[in-house]
Amino acid sequence: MAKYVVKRICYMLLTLFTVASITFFLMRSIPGDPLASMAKTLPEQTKENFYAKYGLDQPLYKQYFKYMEGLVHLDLGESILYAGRSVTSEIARTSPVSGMVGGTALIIGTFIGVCLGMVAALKKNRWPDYVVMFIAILGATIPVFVLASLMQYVFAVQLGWLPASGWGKPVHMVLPVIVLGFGSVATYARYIKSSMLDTLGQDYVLTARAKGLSERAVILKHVLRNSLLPAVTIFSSSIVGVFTGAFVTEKMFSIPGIGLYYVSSINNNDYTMVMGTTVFYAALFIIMQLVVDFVYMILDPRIRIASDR
Amino acid sequence: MQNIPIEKFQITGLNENSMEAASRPQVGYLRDAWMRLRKNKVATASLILLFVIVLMVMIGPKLSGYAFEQIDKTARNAAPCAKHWFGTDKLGRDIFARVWISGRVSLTIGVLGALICAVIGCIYGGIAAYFGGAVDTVMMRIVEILISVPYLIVVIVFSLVLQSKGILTLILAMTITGWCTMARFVRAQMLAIKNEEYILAAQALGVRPWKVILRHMIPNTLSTVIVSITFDIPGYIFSEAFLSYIGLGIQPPNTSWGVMASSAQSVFTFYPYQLFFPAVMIALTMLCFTLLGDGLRDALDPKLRK
Amino acid sequence: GGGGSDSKNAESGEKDSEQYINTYLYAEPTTMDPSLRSDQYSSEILISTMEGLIRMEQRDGEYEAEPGDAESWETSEDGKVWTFHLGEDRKWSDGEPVTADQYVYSLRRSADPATGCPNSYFVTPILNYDAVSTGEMAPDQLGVKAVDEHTLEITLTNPMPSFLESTDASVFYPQREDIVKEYGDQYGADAEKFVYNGPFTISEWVHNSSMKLVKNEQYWDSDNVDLETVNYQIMADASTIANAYDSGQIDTIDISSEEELQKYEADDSNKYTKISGGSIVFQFYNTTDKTFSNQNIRKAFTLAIDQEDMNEMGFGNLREPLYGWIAPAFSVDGKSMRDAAGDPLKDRKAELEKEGKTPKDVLIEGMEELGLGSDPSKLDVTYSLAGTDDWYRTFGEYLQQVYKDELGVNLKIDFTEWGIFSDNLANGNYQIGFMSWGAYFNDPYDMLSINMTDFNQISTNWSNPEYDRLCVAGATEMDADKRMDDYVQAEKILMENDVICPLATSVEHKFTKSYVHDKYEEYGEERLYFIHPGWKNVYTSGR
Amino acid sequence: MNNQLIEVKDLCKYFPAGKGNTLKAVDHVNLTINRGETLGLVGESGCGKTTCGRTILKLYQPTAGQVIFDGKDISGLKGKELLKFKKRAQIIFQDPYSSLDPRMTIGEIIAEGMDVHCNYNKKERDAKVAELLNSVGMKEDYANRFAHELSGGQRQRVGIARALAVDPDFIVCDEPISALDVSIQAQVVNLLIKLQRERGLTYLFISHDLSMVRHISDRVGVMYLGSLVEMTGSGEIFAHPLHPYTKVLMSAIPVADPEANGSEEELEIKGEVPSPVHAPSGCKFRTRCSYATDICAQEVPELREVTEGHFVACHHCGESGEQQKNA
Amino acid sequence: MEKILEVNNLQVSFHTYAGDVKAVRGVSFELEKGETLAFVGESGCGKTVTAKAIMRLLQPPFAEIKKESKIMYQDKDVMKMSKKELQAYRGNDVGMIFQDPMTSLNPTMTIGKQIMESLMLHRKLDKKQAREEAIEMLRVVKISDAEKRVDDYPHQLSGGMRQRVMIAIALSCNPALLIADEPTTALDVTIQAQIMRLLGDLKKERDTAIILVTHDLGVVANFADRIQVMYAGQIIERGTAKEIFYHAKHPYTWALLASVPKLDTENKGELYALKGTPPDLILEMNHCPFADRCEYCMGICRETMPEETLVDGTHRVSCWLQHPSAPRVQSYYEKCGVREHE
Ligand SMILES: Nc1ncnc2c1ncn2[C@@H]1O[C@H](COP(=O)(O)OP(=O)(O)OP(=O)(O)O)[C@@H](O)[C@H]1O
Ligand SMILES: Nc1ncnc2c1ncn2[C@@H]1O[C@H](COP(=O)(O)OP(=O)(O)OP(=O)(O)O)[C@@H](O)[C@H]1O
Ligand SMILES: [Mg+2]
Ligand SMILES: [Mg+2]
Repeated sequence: MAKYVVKRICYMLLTLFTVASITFFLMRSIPGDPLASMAKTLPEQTKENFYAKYGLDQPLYKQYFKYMEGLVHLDLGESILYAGRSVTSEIARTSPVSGMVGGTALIIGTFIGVCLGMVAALKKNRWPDYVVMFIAILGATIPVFVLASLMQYVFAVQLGWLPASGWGKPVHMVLPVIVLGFGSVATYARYIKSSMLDTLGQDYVLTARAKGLSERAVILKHVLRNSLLPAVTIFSSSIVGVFTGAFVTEKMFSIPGIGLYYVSSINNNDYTMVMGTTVFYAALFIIMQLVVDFVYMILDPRIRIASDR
Repeated sequence: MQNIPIEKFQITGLNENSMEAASRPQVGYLRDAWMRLRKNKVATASLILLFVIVLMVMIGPKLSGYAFEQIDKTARNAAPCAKHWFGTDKLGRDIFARVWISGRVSLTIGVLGALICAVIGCIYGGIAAYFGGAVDTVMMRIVEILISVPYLIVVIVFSLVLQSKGILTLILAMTITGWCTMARFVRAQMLAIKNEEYILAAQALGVRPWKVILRHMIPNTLSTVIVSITFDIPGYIFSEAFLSYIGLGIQPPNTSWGVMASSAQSVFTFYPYQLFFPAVMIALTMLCFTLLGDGLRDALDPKLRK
Repeated sequence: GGGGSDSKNAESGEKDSEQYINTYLYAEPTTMDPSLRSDQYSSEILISTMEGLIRMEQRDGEYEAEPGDAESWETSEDGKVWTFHLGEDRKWSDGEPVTADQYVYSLRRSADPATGCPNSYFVTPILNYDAVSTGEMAPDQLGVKAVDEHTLEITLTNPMPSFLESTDASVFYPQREDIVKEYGDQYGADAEKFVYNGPFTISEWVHNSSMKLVKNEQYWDSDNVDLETVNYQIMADASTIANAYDSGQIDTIDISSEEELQKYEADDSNKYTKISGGSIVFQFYNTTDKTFSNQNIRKAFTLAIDQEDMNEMGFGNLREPLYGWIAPAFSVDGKSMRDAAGDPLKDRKAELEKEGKTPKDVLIEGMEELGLGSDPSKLDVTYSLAGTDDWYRTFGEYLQQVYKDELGVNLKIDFTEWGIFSDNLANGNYQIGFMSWGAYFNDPYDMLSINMTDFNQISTNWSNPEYDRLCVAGATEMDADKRMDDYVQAEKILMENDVICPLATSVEHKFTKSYVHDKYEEYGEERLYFIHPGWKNVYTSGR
Repeated sequence: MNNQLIEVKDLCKYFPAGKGNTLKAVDHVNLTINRGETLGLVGESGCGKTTCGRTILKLYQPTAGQVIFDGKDISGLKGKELLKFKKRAQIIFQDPYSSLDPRMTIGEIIAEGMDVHCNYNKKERDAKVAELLNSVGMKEDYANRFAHELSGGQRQRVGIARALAVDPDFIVCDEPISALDVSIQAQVVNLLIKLQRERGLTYLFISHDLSMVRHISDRVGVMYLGSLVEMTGSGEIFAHPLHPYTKVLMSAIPVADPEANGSEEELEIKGEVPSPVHAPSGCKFRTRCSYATDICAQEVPELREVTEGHFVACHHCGESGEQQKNA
Repeated sequence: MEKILEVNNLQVSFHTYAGDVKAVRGVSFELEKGETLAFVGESGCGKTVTAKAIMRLLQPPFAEIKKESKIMYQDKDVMKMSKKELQAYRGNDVGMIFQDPMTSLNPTMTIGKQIMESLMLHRKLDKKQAREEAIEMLRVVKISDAEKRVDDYPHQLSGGMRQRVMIAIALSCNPALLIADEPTTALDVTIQAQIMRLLGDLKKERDTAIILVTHDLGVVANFADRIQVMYAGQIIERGTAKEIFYHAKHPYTWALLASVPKLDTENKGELYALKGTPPDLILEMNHCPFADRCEYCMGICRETMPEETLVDGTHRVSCWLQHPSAPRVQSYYEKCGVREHE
């Protein structure tokens, strides 16, 4: 097991290295630089001085080695756009915010999604199934900005119950969580429904019924857990989505999260920030996958053995 | 005991001919699946609806009498009315005509994008799952890398490299990393069936790996893949809009549902119908594909026919 | 100058006992470091938290330089040396006095190549800047010096009539060497890593989220500052801002669509302030491109545009049509340049009409000159737009229609990110481009200079020695009438060459809740463009 | 010509079993199969029969040892050669339910091997499929059906047809009848025997149904925990089982005769099959053997010929063929 | 003797796309306490469906137990049981061992938990007691190392062990009736012997009634008191073990018996094998379902359904050959020259 983890971590480092390198060169192959976003005329010398300060005047390979050297020491550099802020501290500051909103949304959304998916599977081809289907389709087709704007309009403008946007108090989380969670509800409802239908057809469900377990116990103890397995696989992507995909929501609700930051740094060619965030995402993604694999192993003993072998 | 004529008790022996005569009518797998799909009312309804949408996409733009790209200063942001059934947009263009024109691109892109990603994903995931070991490790690392490199940057670079624009470029840009998630998903599914004995049987027969993947592993993951595909379709419709905005997608004046929807985004509180129609089209399409996908899943899954 | 005792605002009665404003910023300010900041958001904050030599303010519809740290100033005969006399009561938020040294330090720091100041544009007129910025001279050779503790002397390379106005810019704010040294890289990155000498200080800066300004009691003019706090929230989305404004979460809003404009105009609880613009949008042609090297073709493409129609269809009536290169906001010594120069494009259109020709005829003429046949629909023209959002797309579609209707041309539209766009421009890899340009300060030279031969910021690759001469002459001319004349002549040359087609000026449409007031220039009236008032003069009444 | 079609020498197949353990599924097995012969392989569930069969067919890479097929060592085979081998050596799977792809028609399933090995056009192919179906006693119209439409016996026959499709010389029948009911078992066994007669096939017949094995085999090998413990002619093994394990096995065969019940002494076997990961030292059966002595724990018994053609791996089988009870 | 189960005219249909599969067609039988009743018959003849129907495990809407059917368990109508009653009935009164041990256990639950589940439910044991009891049950089914094995997952066990776990689950609540659906099919002979012995002990000690579904005639011969031979959803012959084995009257039963290789059959000789396949259960059947495969088929066989006739004692058979007018045919035994008992 330990060997397995070490192996995975080595792979992870390799992957991170590759991701960082690819991103580095891709980033630099795009015309434009941090100054371009100002879209204003700057004296040549000013530009050169600016580049020199951030080492952008050096040959690309040197910049690359310098960056990689920093990366090895876990030094992601300093943001170009936001003078005086280290990328590491920015990520450390923004990612927990995203994590909190997104995580809450994911947990609540997944929970509701799983419940709805169960209902849909159990009442297949009856009205609850259709209602859930409807929700799932809404979730996938209503653009986030529409949902967010509607929520703001209803709960902030009309009812005045909640602030339209902002960050700091727990009430600020309500709307974004609803908006973000809706997507999870839709996704998980569908996945759970389909995997649950598979599970319901399994023989061991019959065994459980034959034991005299109530239908509730059969579903909760035997069907659900086995139906969750496929959902766990997509969970790793969902977790990363919390950080990357929430950018519209963060923008709409003025949440100082990492998603918004990421997009703005790409738009502003804030190289170090983009690189840092990418590396962070990649690491997160890979770690999450590792975690999910372990969760999978916990949930599914068959896999435990397989990986042991 | 009633009286039965004695001749009836003549032993006639076994009747080889009639032995298997009483079997079910023969139908092929696909025919059978098709039949069962047709028996599924919901799936049939969505098939019909889909057909209607496709039909409208073909003839719809002609029906309203307005050209989809014709701007009209006098009719900006007109609400749905007798003249403009679905209203007009901020340049006074007829939304009815535009919605159907958009459908051409969106349907093509949505379906094609999802299908292409599914195909690539299936093949890639299949290869990784089939060979396992180092091949799997390397292939999955590649997928991880592709997923991790920021899509926005990839697409921008892509647009620079590929100077040509058009639907092909668009599909390429959409699928360039889009297949990765599918590949991961398919791989997980296939790992489960990889150890089925029919795979081993094919190996014993010396069937080539790619054929095993193509003929055994992919068809047997199809039912779950279908669900994913139906889920991906709206995703691709929306991401087409995104790509169109960064200049990679369809070129103006051509338009799509995604573009129309994003376009209506800034004014949707004022002119909700500008968002409503394209959004409803996307939702309807997804609904159809979802229900159809569910129907297909049931129809194609031999396990469900026990 | 001096105090604010002569308040115009008498009718609105009692000031509220609790004085605060809630407002928003579109994006996170990059840094408070005046030498390193480059964005408008930090500028907005610095205006209220820092004090420069002067404050450009609006008084009775006129630009006026009000005293800032400088109580008075004078310029030498040749217009090259400026002397500023700093008030002795000027203090930093930590109680330290403001001195001329700090100004000198600040300007040297910005000019120093080691700083990498992206914002040194304003410093360029100062003597020896060029040599300092390349490292040929030490920063202390820059033409700034502290004559004594409260006297600052700035020497320019050339005379510059508009120099005083330009010192309103944030690079001219004083900086404290001790603070800069203390915080090093982090200087200005956080509320507490900075020191203020303006009406407010930043008391809280939650990055990417919110900022809280509180009244600076050390400020020399704090008696005239009413607001106790200003709360900024960072809001990047238009509909969020509208919802926040509607729900009373914020007190001001800059609207971005004509629908909002109509909506808020119809509502009396708002005051509408229109600030029409120094920045303009325009299209321009690549004169090295085969097709657009032909002036007739350029002319056709220019004259086919109906600025009025475009403003309505393309800009949603949020801008104002523009028929010359210089926006109406620019003035020379108080006189509007637009008034003096008229509307060259209108004249050219009228002329063409008089000749009985349409732009299409001109186009065909041009095509025939180039041997491109006479069928405009066969003409291959790509219009490049430097933006990828919905607005650009719709605008492109509008252009396609316009050119199809007017010229019969099937236009292609190319959307790219700004970086790629400017790259294409620099490589001459475009035909028609669309851009906006904003001037830093109220001098037509600021706008005219970008078309000069060596400047080449807009890669039209057009060059005209006479134009170049007139621009420079105007900029260094101390006589106002002569200056105006030079500028008008220069613009005329530009327009007659059809290298650039001005389309519209920007207009800011600002709404404030009715309880928000300004002591000097009440909200709800038109405002001048090159004014950055900040929150110094604002109070609320009747909230 | 050499009469031996297959010679298995010291074949081992170990699976990694986690935590550095290995699972010795097949452990030093030696056997030969002559042309046209049926070798029965019996043994408890999990003793490595399937693994042995699959390793012989190179479906699993052997850990050690050699399989010589028709004079050639198969371990080095690659590409064309390997394909040729696969054409000659086929397998019928234990489970007729999971060994047929649920999404293929019977015709496709049967033709799959032909597509690999023979260049038939469509017509020939269909004809061949029909012929194969007939030869396994099914009508040709089954070609268009799906596995789930067939009964277990029919499925197993499809499995047989699939193996026969490539005209093999040798078939590993991996418990081809254990999932079938009696009346169908008879069909399948009759079919196998018929095919052997007609085509001179060689079988490795794996099963734990001893009466069937006796019926079909010429010789029978008995496996216990990965090792071959006894091997002899099929009549002999039933008449004179020598290894204690074989004896137990024989006595456990239920006879389809209510009267026979209890008439014969049933030997009960003690304990559970030890885990193949931690197999006992020496003789693997010693933990459950009533004759076990010290030597059994120390030395691995060799498979030796006790009487002519009768091999047994037991320390306590003297020439006389009877265990010498230790004091 | 006390009657424990009575099944009357059981009819089960499955609704499929192809049509209604009438899997069980009017099966009636009774079962007494401590008695072992074996169901034998070809695969697909409806044995499992009958068993599941008794447990009421067939799920509507796909499966339908026809209204005419009546299943009485100790005078309670199973078909009319409430959810509560049904829960007690299943597992507590009636235990069931499923056919396929590979798929019948929940792969993500330890076997211990799976056994404990019903113990806690029916015998109201607490966790600890239930665990003890589960270990005890594992011992009863002869799983060595029961204390350790109790925490294993199904995939860690061999097929035989899994089947024994299934049995342990079924036995855990001392059911009065045990339905064993091919409990030993997946097992090898030694384990099969152990399990059959186990069931035998159970029968003796607890007086459990057992319905044994199998097609292994060897097992049946050794174990069953009464045997019912099923074919195409119907019972075609029934009687005590001896009656069936020695005096079988139905040609299908003969075929069944003949297809088992005897110790004295010739090596590689042809075994008796039935030709053809059983009828498609979608079809309506108004004549003898075995007619098409029957060597002794007569005209009447293809026209009218034979009635069940009493041969003697408890031995009944549904075959026209029993009709007085029918010719006397040589039975399998007579043909093979096997001695008849008694
Ligand atoms: N692919 C594999 N990986 C790991 N272990 C395996 C694998 N295949 C078989 N084994 C193990 O090898 C041993 C022998 O298995 P095998 O399937 O050969 O037994 P068998 O004699 O065919 O049993 P049965 O009669 O149940 O089919 C078992 O303990 C099994 O768990
Ligand atoms: N869910 C179902 N849907 C449709 N038909 C079914 C279903 N379950 C069983 N059947 C059909 O009912 C008939 C009886 O099946 P059953 O499982 O009872 O057979 P069995 O006698 O137990 O056979 P085996 O010995 O193979 O287990 C079969 O023809 C089968 O195809
Ligand atoms: Mg096996
Ligand atoms: Mg069954």
